[in-house]
Amino acid sequence: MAQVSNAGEENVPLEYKSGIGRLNIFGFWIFLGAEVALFATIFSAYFVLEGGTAGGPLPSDLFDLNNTIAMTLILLTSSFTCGLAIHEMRKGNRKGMLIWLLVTLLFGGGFLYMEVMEFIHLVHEGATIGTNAYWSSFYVLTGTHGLHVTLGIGWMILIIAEVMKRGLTPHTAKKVFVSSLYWHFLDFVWIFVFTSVYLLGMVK
Amino acid sequence: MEQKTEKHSHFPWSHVLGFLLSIALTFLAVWVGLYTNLSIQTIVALVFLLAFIQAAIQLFMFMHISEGEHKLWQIGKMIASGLIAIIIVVGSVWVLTSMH
Amino acid sequence: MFKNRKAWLIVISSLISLVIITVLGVRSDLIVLDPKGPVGEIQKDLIIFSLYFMLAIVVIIFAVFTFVIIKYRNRKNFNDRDYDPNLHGSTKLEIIWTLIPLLIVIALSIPNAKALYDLKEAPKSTAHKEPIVIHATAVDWKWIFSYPEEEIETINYVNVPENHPVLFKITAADSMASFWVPQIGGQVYGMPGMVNELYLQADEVGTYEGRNSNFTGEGMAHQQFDFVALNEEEYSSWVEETKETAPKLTEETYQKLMLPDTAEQTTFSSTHLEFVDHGLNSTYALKVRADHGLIEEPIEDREEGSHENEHSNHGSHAHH
Amino acid sequence: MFDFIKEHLILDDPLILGANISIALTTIGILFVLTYFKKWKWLWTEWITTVDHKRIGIMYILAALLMFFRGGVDALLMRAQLTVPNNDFLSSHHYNEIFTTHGTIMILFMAMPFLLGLMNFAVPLQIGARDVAFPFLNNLSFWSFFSGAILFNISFVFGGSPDAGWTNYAPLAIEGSPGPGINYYLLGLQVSGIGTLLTGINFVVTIIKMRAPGMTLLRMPMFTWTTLITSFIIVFAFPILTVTLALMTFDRLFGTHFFTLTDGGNPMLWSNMFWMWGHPEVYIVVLPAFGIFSEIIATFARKTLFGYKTMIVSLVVISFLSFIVWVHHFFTMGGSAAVNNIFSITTMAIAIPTGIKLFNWLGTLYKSKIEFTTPMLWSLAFIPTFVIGGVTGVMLGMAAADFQYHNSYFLVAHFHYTLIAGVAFACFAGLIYWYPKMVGYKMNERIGKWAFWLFTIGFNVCFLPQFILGFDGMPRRVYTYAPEDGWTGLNVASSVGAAAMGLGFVVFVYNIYYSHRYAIRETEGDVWDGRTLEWATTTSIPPHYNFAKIPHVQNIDTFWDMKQRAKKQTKKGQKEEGNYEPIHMPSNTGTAPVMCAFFFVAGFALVFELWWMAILGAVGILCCMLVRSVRSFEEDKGYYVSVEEITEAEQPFHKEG
Ligand code: HEA
Ligand code: HEA
Ligand SMILES: [Cu+2]
Repeated sequence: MAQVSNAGEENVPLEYKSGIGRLNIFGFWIFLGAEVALFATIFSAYFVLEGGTAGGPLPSDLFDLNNTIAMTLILLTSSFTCGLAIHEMRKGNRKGMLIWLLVTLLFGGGFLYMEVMEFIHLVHEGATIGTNAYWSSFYVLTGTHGLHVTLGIGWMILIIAEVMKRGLTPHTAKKVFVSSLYWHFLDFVWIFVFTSVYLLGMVK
Repeated sequence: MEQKTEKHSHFPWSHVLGFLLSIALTFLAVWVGLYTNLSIQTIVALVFLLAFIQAAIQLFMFMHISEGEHKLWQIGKMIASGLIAIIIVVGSVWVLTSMH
Repeated sequence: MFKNRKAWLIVISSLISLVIITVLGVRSDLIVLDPKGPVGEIQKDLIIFSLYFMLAIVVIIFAVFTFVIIKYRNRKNFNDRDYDPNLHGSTKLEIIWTLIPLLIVIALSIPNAKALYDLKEAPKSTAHKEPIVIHATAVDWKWIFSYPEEEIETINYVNVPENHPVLFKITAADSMASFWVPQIGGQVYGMPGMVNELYLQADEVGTYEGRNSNFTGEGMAHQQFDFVALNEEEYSSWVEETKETAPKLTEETYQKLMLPDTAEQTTFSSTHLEFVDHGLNSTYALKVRADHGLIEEPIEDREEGSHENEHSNHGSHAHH
Repeated sequence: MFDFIKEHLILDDPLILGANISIALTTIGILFVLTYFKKWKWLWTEWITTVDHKRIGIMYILAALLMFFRGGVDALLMRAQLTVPNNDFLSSHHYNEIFTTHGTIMILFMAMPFLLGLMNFAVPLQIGARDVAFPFLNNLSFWSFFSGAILFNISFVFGGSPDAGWTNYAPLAIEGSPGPGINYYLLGLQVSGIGTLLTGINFVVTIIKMRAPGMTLLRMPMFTWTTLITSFIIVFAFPILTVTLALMTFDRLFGTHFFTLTDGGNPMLWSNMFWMWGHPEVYIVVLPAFGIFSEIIATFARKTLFGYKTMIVSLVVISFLSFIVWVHHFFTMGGSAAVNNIFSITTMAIAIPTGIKLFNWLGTLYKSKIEFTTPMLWSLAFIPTFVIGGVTGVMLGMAAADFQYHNSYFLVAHFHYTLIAGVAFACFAGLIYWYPKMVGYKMNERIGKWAFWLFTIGFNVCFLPQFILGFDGMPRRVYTYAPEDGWTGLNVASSVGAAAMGLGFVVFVYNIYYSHRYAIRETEGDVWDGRTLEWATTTSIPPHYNFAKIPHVQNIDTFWDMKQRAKKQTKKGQKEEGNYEPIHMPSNTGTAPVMCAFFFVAGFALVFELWWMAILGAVGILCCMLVRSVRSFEEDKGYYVSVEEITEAEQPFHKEG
């Protein structure tokens, strides 16, 4: 709002230049707090229902180490490239930023593709969302994450379009920055999905 | 408001470092989980420790959580979120497994 | 209207009559406060113990409250020396009213913790006697009691010997119910696929009201049973007699009981534990209902065989 | 389609048929009046699409009053049924639907929106801001709350209400309740929950980032503090509810196995997750109430709040503890002694910070100069009554004793003593207190006092006997009892009290009408001799931009402080002439209400598993989001209020000043 005055200092990154920008970025952090609680709740369901595998295939039989590591690395890399995009943005390099964002999108798409393929494979093996409590919570946990990735991709496409049209302004920079926060957060969540679902799923 | 971004405008050191660390931690976790003979409790504790470190890397090196005019609120908020998350997960499991 | 005395009189007299109504309402035989067994006794003692603290707190707060609102009400001859608009706190007082509640909480926690652990075990006074085991199963909307040793099953009433510990193994066939005999002891939930243990003991011969106190749908208000304490001889002869005269419980009869409805008090000389243990099998009643067309979707039997599912009890449902 | 409607419209019950007809007639009546007086455009531009926090606040409060009426009628029906034993006024089925909707509506669609309304109205004014941080989201929040509420409420005439209690425990709510009722519960709460979450985020950002210059954290009014802390609890607790509801929705619609009896599901997980949200929820409603009482007590005691800092510390402690006590709602589920013991201790520990607050209120009254206005009466009545609710809560918190109280009327009495004495009293008090700010005149004090005494005495007559019923073993949620149980006398008393409460509520509402007709209009902003910034606006109803000039804050109780200082300097205070600058304000939004209409469509479709309609709703929602983000391409910057307009709006000041 108007009363949040502009901070005029030169070395302030673009996305923090407007009052609205600062509000939105801060608001987004608060929103991420809510997201943490959301995922934590799904995780709690997952852990509680972990033993409910009766009547269906066991996760340790179906998970494939190489596949999950590949997915993890892809998402990690996309988080990295997304960070590079912000780095370029802060240098004022619009083109560099756009390129890195596109790379991020590509990796994101790749991740989604692998996840969908994995789901198809699992369903073929007889592990569907209705098989038992374990698989229900598996699909809801990974699916919620996947849905977030999908939304993130859609959102970034919109923002890229906007930057192409109007260039880098405090307004667009803020949007890019916020969407990058979102993207890193997806990786943040994935670390825990990877650890508790796949890695420990294979250990047990 | 202090922004420390312009300092490393030439090469994104912190990003590269964070990236490499993340990869290393991921493989370390896989190694601990699948290629050691530790007890299951130790494994669980270790891999979650690694996961939390990696999460912190995301927050500080990628997400610039320590920037902005209210960075303390931001950091406090995320710490509180982590605490709530642990309460939710550990609490639920503890409570529900204690039922006969 | 509210400026004059009369209005205040009305208000105060109604408040006083309220107290009188309530006090009159407190009959001496409020069942929770008139327990007939050691378990209820522990709980009553705890309740009374806490009640003293609470009454003290309430009295103190009411007194201070009345004092301040009468003394500091703005009125014609208000003494301005009593008025200190900038009084913003007092560290000493604040420490006091943090510490005293803290002490009270500690004082309440200790007997509570002790009671919690005591209640998990058989009553101490009769520790030398081997507890009788009775399975209590809630089905919409009736209680089924099985005596595995004696091979007796009763519906909507349970006979126990007086002065003898009874270990109830509580479960349910469908909804989550709560097993409660207020005059004998506090409640615990029964849940399909899970067994909760509850020790109870009656010290006096008599019939006590028991019920399901947890909401389970339309017939819940009527899901009651008689908890009958007999003296030892009467109890033994009841066991003997029932074994001889009561009919056997067939699975067919039992399946009728699985349908949601109330039931009459009945007695059998064999138990349902021979064909199902609801503590392990959470879907038995659902299947029966599906067979009767009461549930739209049939409960699938999985290829691997339903029995395997039932016994691969996952962590939290583990049976003791 | 027609068959579908015929199948689900409930026509066989005279009570509901009557309700059907009266709802239909009222709707037609409202539509007619709007059309006749050509008010549609006004309604759309001034209210539906508004982003003005004050108007959104008022809409919340209106909706909440309506829901209070609905929930209250439910309560009276229940009391009518329970007055005598073996009564057949209501069938078991109806009774079950009614207590379920009563509990759900009172907590989620009455208490929550009432408080959110008061927060919306007062907090930006209290911190000297022009609006909340995200005005668009604020409008969206209101409408998603509203469409959730409507969705929940139509269950009663169309398809049947939920009937598994407001706690909606599995397996009853999954295997035991096949109709659409539970779906209504799940989706109604889901849709309105989104709104609440957004409000939480909005207020955290507003309060942290938009305070007037000089208002440090330790100069914030207490209501602002409680709003801030409540918002944090909302941000952490509501996602839990979102997930919990979603998982059961999946169980019911898509065949998953989270809470089912079959295939490894765990019904206790529902109770666990529900209360992980549910317990913080009761503090979400009571903390703002505490804030309201703090403001009112300080104002009419004419004294600064006692122990301001410890009030804040205790708030923070309560908010943290509220997340680690949830198990006290199911001590009887068979957890180990260790679990029950730990949760008993955390539960009872909440008495300590709450006690600090209580004693601080008493401290505020000490050496004060009390004026018994109606808002003050409600606030004073809160103190002793809430203590009864609180200490009985501590008794419930002792797990070993709770085995005897659980599911009994002792519990029912406890939570009405906290919810009504804590929350409902605060709603009444807050509404009367800020009423002159909202509409420009006070509510009539004499009628207000009648309402107050009827309601509070009725309240005690209704619920005090219920503690004793609990000791006598009367379980909750039973639609009837037998004469032999010996519960008749106290139930009669309780019903008489409920009737008095109903009367009190009616008098309260009548007062709104009466005051609208006859009250003297206020001419300036400070009608109660207030202490905080909302009273510092020059006109009695603040202009839509709130403050022509953002005030500078130098102290707690800023406005009081300003007045004291002004008194010292000159009698009149300095006159601040002109020098206004154009004010930037956000523009209205039509997107949010439309989007929420689609929420409603999607929710309704899911209730009846009408997939085509659900997809339609989802597409609609997505389109609205798209429109919104394309709009923000244009950098919708709102508009400026011109200096002339401001000078005009600030007129009364010049007349008076
Ligand atoms: C606004 C709502 C509200 C509030 C504020 C509270 C406050 C408290 N509640 Fe209550 N509660 C509910 C609403 C609320 N509750 C509802 C709706 C339910 C039932 C839901 C359902 O099942 O449908 C419920 C149920 C409920 C239960 C579950 C019982 C059961 O199901 O068997 C318990 C058990 O521990 C409990 C405890 C407490 C405690 C310890 C407090 C404490 O916060 C109270 C603290 C306050 C005081 C203690 C008074 C002031 C303090 C002093 C004067 C200091 C000195 C005092 C002492 C040292 C004791 N509540
Ligand atoms: C903020 C929350 C709130 C509020 C304000 C109230 C207000 C009231 N509540 Fe309730 N109540 C709950 C929250 C609340 N309640 C909850 C959460 C439950 C648990 C539900 C569950 O078990 O799932 C519950 C349950 C509950 C029960 C227990 C039901 C049972 O277990 O079987 C009872 C019984 O007496 C009751 C009574 C009342 C009464 C008499 C009021 C009174 O204050 C109401 C005052 C009356 C009015 C405001 C009506 C005014 C209107 C008129 C006078 C018009 C009359 C016109 C016609 C009849 C056409 N409530
Ligand atoms: Cu609680």
